[in-house]
Amino acid sequence: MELTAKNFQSAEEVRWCPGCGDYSILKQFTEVLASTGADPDRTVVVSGIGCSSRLPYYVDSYGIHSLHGRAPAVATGIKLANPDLDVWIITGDGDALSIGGNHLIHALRRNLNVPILLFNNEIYGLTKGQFSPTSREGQVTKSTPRGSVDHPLNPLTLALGAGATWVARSMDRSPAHLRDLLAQSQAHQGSALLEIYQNCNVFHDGAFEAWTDKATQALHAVFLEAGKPIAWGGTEPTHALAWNAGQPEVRALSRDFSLADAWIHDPSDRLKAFALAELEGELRPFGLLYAAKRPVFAAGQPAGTRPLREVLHSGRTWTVE
Amino acid sequence: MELTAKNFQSAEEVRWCPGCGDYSILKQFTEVLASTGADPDRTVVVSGIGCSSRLPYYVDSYGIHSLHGRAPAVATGIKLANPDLDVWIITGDGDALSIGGNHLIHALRRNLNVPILLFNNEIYGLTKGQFSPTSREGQVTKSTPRGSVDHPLNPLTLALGAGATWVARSMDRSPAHLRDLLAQSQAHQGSALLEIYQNCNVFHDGAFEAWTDKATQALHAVFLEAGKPIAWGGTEPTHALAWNAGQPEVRALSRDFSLADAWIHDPSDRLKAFALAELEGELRPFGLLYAAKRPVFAAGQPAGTRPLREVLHSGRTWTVE
Amino acid sequence: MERNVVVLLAGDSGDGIQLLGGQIVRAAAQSGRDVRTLSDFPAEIRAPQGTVSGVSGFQFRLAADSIHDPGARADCFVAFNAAAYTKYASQLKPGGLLLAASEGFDARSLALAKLPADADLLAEARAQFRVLEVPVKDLTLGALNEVSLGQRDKMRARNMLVLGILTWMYGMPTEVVETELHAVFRGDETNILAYKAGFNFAETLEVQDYRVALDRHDPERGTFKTINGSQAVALGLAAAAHQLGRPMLYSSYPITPASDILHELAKLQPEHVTVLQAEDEIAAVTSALGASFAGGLGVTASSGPGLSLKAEGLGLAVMTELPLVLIDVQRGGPSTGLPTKTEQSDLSQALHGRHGEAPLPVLAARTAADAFDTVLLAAKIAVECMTPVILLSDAYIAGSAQPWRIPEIDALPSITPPRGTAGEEAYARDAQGVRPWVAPGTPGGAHRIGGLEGEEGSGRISYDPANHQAMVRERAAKVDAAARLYGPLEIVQCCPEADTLVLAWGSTYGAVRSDVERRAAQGQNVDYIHLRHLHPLHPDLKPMVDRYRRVVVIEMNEGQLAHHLQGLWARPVESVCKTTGQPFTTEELAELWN
Amino acid sequence: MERNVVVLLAGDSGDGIQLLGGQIVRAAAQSGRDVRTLSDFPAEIRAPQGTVSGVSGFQFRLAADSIHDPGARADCFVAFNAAAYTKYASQLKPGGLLLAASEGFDARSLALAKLPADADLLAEARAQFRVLEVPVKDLTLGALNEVSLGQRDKMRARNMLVLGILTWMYGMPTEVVETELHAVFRGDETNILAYKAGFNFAETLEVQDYRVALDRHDPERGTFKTINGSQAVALGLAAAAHQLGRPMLYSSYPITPASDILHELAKLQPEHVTVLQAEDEIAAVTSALGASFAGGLGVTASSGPGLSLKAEGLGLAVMTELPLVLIDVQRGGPSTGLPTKTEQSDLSQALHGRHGEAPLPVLAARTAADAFDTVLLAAKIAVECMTPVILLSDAYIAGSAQPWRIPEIDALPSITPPRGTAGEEAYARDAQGVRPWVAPGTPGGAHRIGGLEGEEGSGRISYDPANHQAMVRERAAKVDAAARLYGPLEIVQCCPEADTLVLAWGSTYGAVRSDVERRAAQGQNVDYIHLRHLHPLHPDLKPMVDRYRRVVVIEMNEGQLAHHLQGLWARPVESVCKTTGQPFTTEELAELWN
Ligand SMILES: Cc1ncc(C[n+]2csc(CCOP(=O)(O)OP(=O)(O)O)c2C)c(N)n1
Ligand SMILES: Cc1ncc(C[n+]2csc(CCOP(=O)(O)OP(=O)(O)O)c2C)c(N)n1
Ligand code: SF4
Ligand code: SF4
Ligand SMILES: [Mg+2]
Ligand SMILES: [Mg+2]
Repeated sequence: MELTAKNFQSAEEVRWCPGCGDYSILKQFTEVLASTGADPDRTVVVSGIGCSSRLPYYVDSYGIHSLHGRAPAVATGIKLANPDLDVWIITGDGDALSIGGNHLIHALRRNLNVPILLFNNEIYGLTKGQFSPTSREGQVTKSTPRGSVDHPLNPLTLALGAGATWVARSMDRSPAHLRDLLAQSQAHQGSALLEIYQNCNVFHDGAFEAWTDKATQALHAVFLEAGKPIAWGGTEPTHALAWNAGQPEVRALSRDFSLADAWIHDPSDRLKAFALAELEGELRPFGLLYAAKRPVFAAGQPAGTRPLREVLHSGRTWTVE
Repeated sequence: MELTAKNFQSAEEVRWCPGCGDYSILKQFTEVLASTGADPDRTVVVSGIGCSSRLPYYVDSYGIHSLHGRAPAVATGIKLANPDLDVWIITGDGDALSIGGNHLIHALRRNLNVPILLFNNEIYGLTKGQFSPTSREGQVTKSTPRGSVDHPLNPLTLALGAGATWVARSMDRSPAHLRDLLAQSQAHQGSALLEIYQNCNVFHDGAFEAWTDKATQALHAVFLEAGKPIAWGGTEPTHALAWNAGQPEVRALSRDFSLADAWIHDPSDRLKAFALAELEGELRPFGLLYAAKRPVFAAGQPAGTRPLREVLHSGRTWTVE
Repeated sequence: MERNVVVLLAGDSGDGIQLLGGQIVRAAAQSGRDVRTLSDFPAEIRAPQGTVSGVSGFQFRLAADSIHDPGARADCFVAFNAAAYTKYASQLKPGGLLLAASEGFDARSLALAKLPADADLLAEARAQFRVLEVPVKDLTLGALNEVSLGQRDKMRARNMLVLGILTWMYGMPTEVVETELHAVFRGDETNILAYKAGFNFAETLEVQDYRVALDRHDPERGTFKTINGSQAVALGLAAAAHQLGRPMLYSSYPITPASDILHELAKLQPEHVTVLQAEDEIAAVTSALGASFAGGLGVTASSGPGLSLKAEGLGLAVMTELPLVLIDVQRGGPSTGLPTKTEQSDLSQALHGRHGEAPLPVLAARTAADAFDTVLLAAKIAVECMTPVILLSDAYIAGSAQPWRIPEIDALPSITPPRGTAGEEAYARDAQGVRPWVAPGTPGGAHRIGGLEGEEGSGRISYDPANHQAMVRERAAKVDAAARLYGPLEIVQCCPEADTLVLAWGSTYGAVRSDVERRAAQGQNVDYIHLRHLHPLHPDLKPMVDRYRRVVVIEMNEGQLAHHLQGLWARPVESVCKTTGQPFTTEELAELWN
Repeated sequence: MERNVVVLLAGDSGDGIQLLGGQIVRAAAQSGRDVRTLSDFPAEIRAPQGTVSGVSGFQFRLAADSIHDPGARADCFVAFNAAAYTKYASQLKPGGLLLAASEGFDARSLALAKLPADADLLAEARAQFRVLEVPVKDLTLGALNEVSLGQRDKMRARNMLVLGILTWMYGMPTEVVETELHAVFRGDETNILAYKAGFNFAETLEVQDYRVALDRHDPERGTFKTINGSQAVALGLAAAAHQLGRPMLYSSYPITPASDILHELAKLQPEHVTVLQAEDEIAAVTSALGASFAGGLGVTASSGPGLSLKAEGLGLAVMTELPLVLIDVQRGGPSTGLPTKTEQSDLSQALHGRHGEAPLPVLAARTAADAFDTVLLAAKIAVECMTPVILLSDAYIAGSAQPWRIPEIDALPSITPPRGTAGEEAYARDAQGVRPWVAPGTPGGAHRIGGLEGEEGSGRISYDPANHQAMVRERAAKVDAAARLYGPLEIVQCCPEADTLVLAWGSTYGAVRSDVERRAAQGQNVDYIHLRHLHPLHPDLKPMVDRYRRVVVIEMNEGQLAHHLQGLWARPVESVCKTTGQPFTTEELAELWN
């Protein structure tokens, strides 16, 4: 029997604020579970704590809403005990990057075979609006009434720096794009870090409007496609990136500089992926920045095989008869 | 009175294993304290736990041997309470990158004004020889009798990914180089991550021989100098790096490719620094990979100034007479 | 004449219930009534409008005399909508007054509250309560006829209309309220118009029968404000920093319900105080300790899970003998538990939750206002005894507002750091067992400290067995000696012939006190001591306790203090406890023991 | 004839002292003597050669009858060098035999040990002890004359020369030792030559006077090996995984002295067992819990600081009601403390160190061999009661080797997971209060768990007060019911007319048992129960305890169990304790109470 997104919706009442970007992510997530033929009996959604981390309750599969920041560690244990399970990690910018930063980088470097969906709303939602590691300098929040002084972490450069094998970005407001990346993250063999821009309409509304709003998206959002020039500006692109002496350069498309001259996106190029991830200004890339093959973790840690008798009798023994 | 390195040596008996690389680092450290005119009354050496983290005991200044992995957090508190102190962090590959990874990346992104000396010996020394996050795939240790399966973390790319403003590498066996980098790390305004290759002659002897041994150093160690071509091979360099379409390329120096064609090291170029940091094979860079200016953390977090009376009476009050 | 009245306000979280409650508290306090409150928020950030899970509640008790708790069941219940009624109807006393906003019971509201379309809640209500339907919406819109605002915006003033009605009903001085409203809303008349309309509605027309005139008690003199427990802690810390006259680092990681202290301090910006939102709780406690090493006072706060994470950091503070204040705003546990509910179940962990022999002083605040004083005592002990101190508060204290007389700065307790000149051995104890505080920057004071056992006096690493034994006992003795800084043991209630002693601690104070007073009034001979000092106990406590045949220990957990006291005293105590996430009510206590 | 003898071996950490000790243990055990040991390593990884801080010590007690402790002061002390002598001379009984390696007392050795060049240690020694100087170096080099090795390499066989002397002195069968040596060193004759030279030296020449012939006791039958506590835990876990027949994840972060369990398991590779060196202790416990959620058994181990860091993870295990075994190998605390020393000071934290009401079973192993059984019991309780379990061991147990009879697999206890079919409510308890274990992968079993309070039965999030109260009590009752899996209460020593009961737990077993037996032999009427079950207590314990006027609780901390028992029983117990980082000796206990 084919399952539909409905089959993956649990009976639990969804309790995010009306208008929260999490709704769309949940919807795309259940649709991708359905469309990729996920088996609810073998699907495990692991989260930490946060608004985002409530997601497992709303998905009719196995789920564990664990501890703040610890989802990657919990998922590691699950995968080691049963590598056949399809495990997903759901986390937030606070959960993954503040308290959970250490587990995140270790999951990435080990290449634990799990997609990691990082809902980035640049704020702590559940605890009612303190700044998070991705909050902007100067952002006014409950804990920074005079504006944050912390320099934000960039989840994508951090992931690349930690040795991640799959790094991408999408957003709550582009359902098709998000579904595509979710499916890709699942297909990747290894840790797949997918940052999802998610609007917290209560504590940091409109944070990502420049990239998510139809009106401005064409100007600021660069949708990456492997093998295609990195260009934007509408259905007919107006601008493109050039790879100029090892630095990205924004160029208006013109007779002097056509799409053929533009930087062709190659997700296997780690250094260029880092360059793209570093675009932190108005211009931001979406889609798959980087993907590489590396052995996955669980496979390298097989359970032992020595029979108990042999183990008990290992080493120097003697027998009294 | 001019202080000498001797003045910075405490009376505590040094208890590292004979032959340990830590001895040289300690020596260069006290010499740099002396040569840079450090004030022992205002110098604070903060460490976590590990062989490396024993260093504060041996330095006659203020020091705190704190908790495993937590030195960056302790140092943050010290700097916030008294920004005038010269605080150093001493840490190991386990201390900084395993249990302490989260505090490290947050210190770096905040640009806490502190040099961070990471003694990398690719092993847990103090706990007698388990693998660490920088141990190599296949490395046989007490906890990996069949060889480690974890993919190592690269401290330099991690630091760059976390937004570090100063990233460098040196080694125990090149005293002059190490002293130079120590002095530079101290001079930097912000977090200065200095990775120091340190030989643990008991549990992972010879790990860095390729780069530290006179015989092989010229072949494998690339000493970076700002504004100079990136070249190596002996007093007369035989090889250099080219920056070829945005990728580093090793070239033999020849008539076709002279030093003038080589990649000129520019520590302000973040992307190229990442490219250098990614050299994880036989060829490894030493020296300052990256340096940038960004406001330091403590300065952005001043103590409040509102007098107590005003604070107590803030908000809506009423008076009964 | 009535001596007190309990009122419950409830509506959607968007209805401004808490604001309304806040205004009433200030008006009541300024008019010489005592008042205690209890808030109940939805666990969700923004639950869907009109649903039961989105209901916000605010209970207050107004009284002619001084009172200690917000009361149990309500005399009057103002229900803004059907969901609020559904959630709280059982809290209204039989025969009590239900003041229902008509529009909140229409078909749409029933649907939002997931009730059948034909449910006639008010008809049902009439069977048990006196019901007064007030067309709050119509009255509000009518009052704001002239105002050029959309209907949606006008409706935001509904709560002020209700404020008007209540002000009149409980005979509070309208001048006071109006002055308040002018101050709060500055030029904006909308709310004041609605308020007046409510007041006039009540006076001229409908609610004459429901008026409850409360006597005024003779008000204490001074300058007042309302504070909740979070604000009290923030102010207490500001005062401690001032008294110490050194840097204070408040370092914490957000968690409900402790975060409000962080917000308050970030907002207040008191002198000497630096605020750090750390990357996690471990960084919070260890950075606070770093500040203490550097000669300031490190302070951190958290709730349940955060307390667990700080165990190792606290142990280092014990070993390095540095001052540190940790405030644990307890919530329902274990694990993530019931994050918005109250409980006293972290006591055992506060006493014992560190590896090795790591005793430290543990204090508990009883009310918001008391939290101010207790924080000051905690800081004093931390600094003067060079030790980490845990201060236990809870979600109930954190969230309940009460009027508070702002103290004179001259009257605040002193905080005197121990000697800190150079040349002293790092751990040379003074007569009270306190080591010096030689902060980096002190000329000639260079020394090293850490988590390894230190040699007596010098602090240098030592694995010597006799030294370890001595240091373990000296650290414990130093903590025991903190009791010298306690004030006299306060006996809350005292009957000459009592053979029963009630012991309680923390936020149960109001309810237990009311219960004990009721018992005393009814002739039951019980004495009552409310513990502020959980470790070390007050030196006068044990001799007192020995005089009673029966000791009853009341707390919101499964008997943690009772277990601890038996452990110390090896004598039986009776444990009266519950672990429901809800504070005790006096009614409940009346039934729980005899 | 002597019934037992205590021997202390000490030399530089490079001298192979521990290896020598290990050989003697195996030889003794195979020749029908009982033997108990105590190792003492330097805290440094490699302390400078010849220094006092670099001394490595190994004490053993050989006995004709079965014994329980390694003895207090030594009858014979083999000192390999001046530093060793300096460190341990006071451990040798007055009049005892000092066997001194001549070359270890030369000028160079004195200098390395920071002693004056003119110190004549052996002359001083003669005043108190019988001294036998043995030219160990010369004898070794002489024996290896024919071997083509450098002097340095030859000198590594010094310890085997001493083995030869001791083998002869204590009348152990040389065939057994030689077989051992052949097996250990394979073809390499060097060590065997040195051994034989030592044996011959002793037999033919010098040490006739010092021979102590020990009776043999009737040896137990079976296959044996020597194990220390770390090995015993590893083997116990292997056995538990086998009995459960499901995956086990052993996830831990290195820390002394717990790491040796990690090393053992990584080396042994038992079936079903996956070993993970996690990035920190929090990851260790939470990944173990993840494995348990996935239907395996999560196991983690640590020492002091790591236990503190695991508090939050344990709380989640309590709340999610998943099985988990945490082994805490206690060491000297608080904080980093005395990492290589032993202590029992984590008990209170094991009992209480989690926020909220979070009870869980706590067990303690008494010896290395006992650790094997206790680990199996811990795993059984964790799985059959669906609860985290803490097993307390300590540095002393971890490091002391003893002969152990390898059990038959058929005789191991069963471990039966609770029902786990789909369609059950996630928290529907069975008659014992145990929830089902429906692991991901079970068809139709999808459900969500987490750290928030769950509704009874369904496990869905619930903030309902009555539900919370019920769940708190049900979780506690489930833990209390774990006692059904205990064996009978074992009374170690029993005098018909005793009015004093001794209670102890953990690694004090050997010393306390010897002390109690000595008292009984001297006519003091004391009974003795050694507790394996610290929470819940054995159901038969309290009725037993009620029969005694006097209860003496012995432990290596400041009285943590005593406090807990008083807390539970509200009756006085006497606390006999010390916190020195050193195990009790029988001599010490004799003086500590009466
Ligand atoms: C150990 C611990 N510390 C703190 C908290 C409180 N807490 C819960 S969620 C959260 C931050 C959530 O932020 P984020 O991960 O960005 O999720 P969001 O709510 O924004 O989706 C915090 C601080 C907790 N539950 N546990
Ligand atoms: C919380 C905690 N966990 C574990 C340990 C044990 N421990 C001490 S040092 C160390 C690792 C040291 O490795 P590294 O930082 O590389 O330092 P090195 O000894 O190699 O210089 C560990 C695991 C500890 N002291 N505290
Ligand atoms: S607080 Fe923000 S992130 Fe959380 S549910 Fe509401 S809108 Fe969404
Ligand atoms: S164990 Fe290694 S790192 Fe530690 S002191 Fe010895 S040689 Fe140095
Ligand atoms: Mg967020
Ligand atoms: Mg290391």
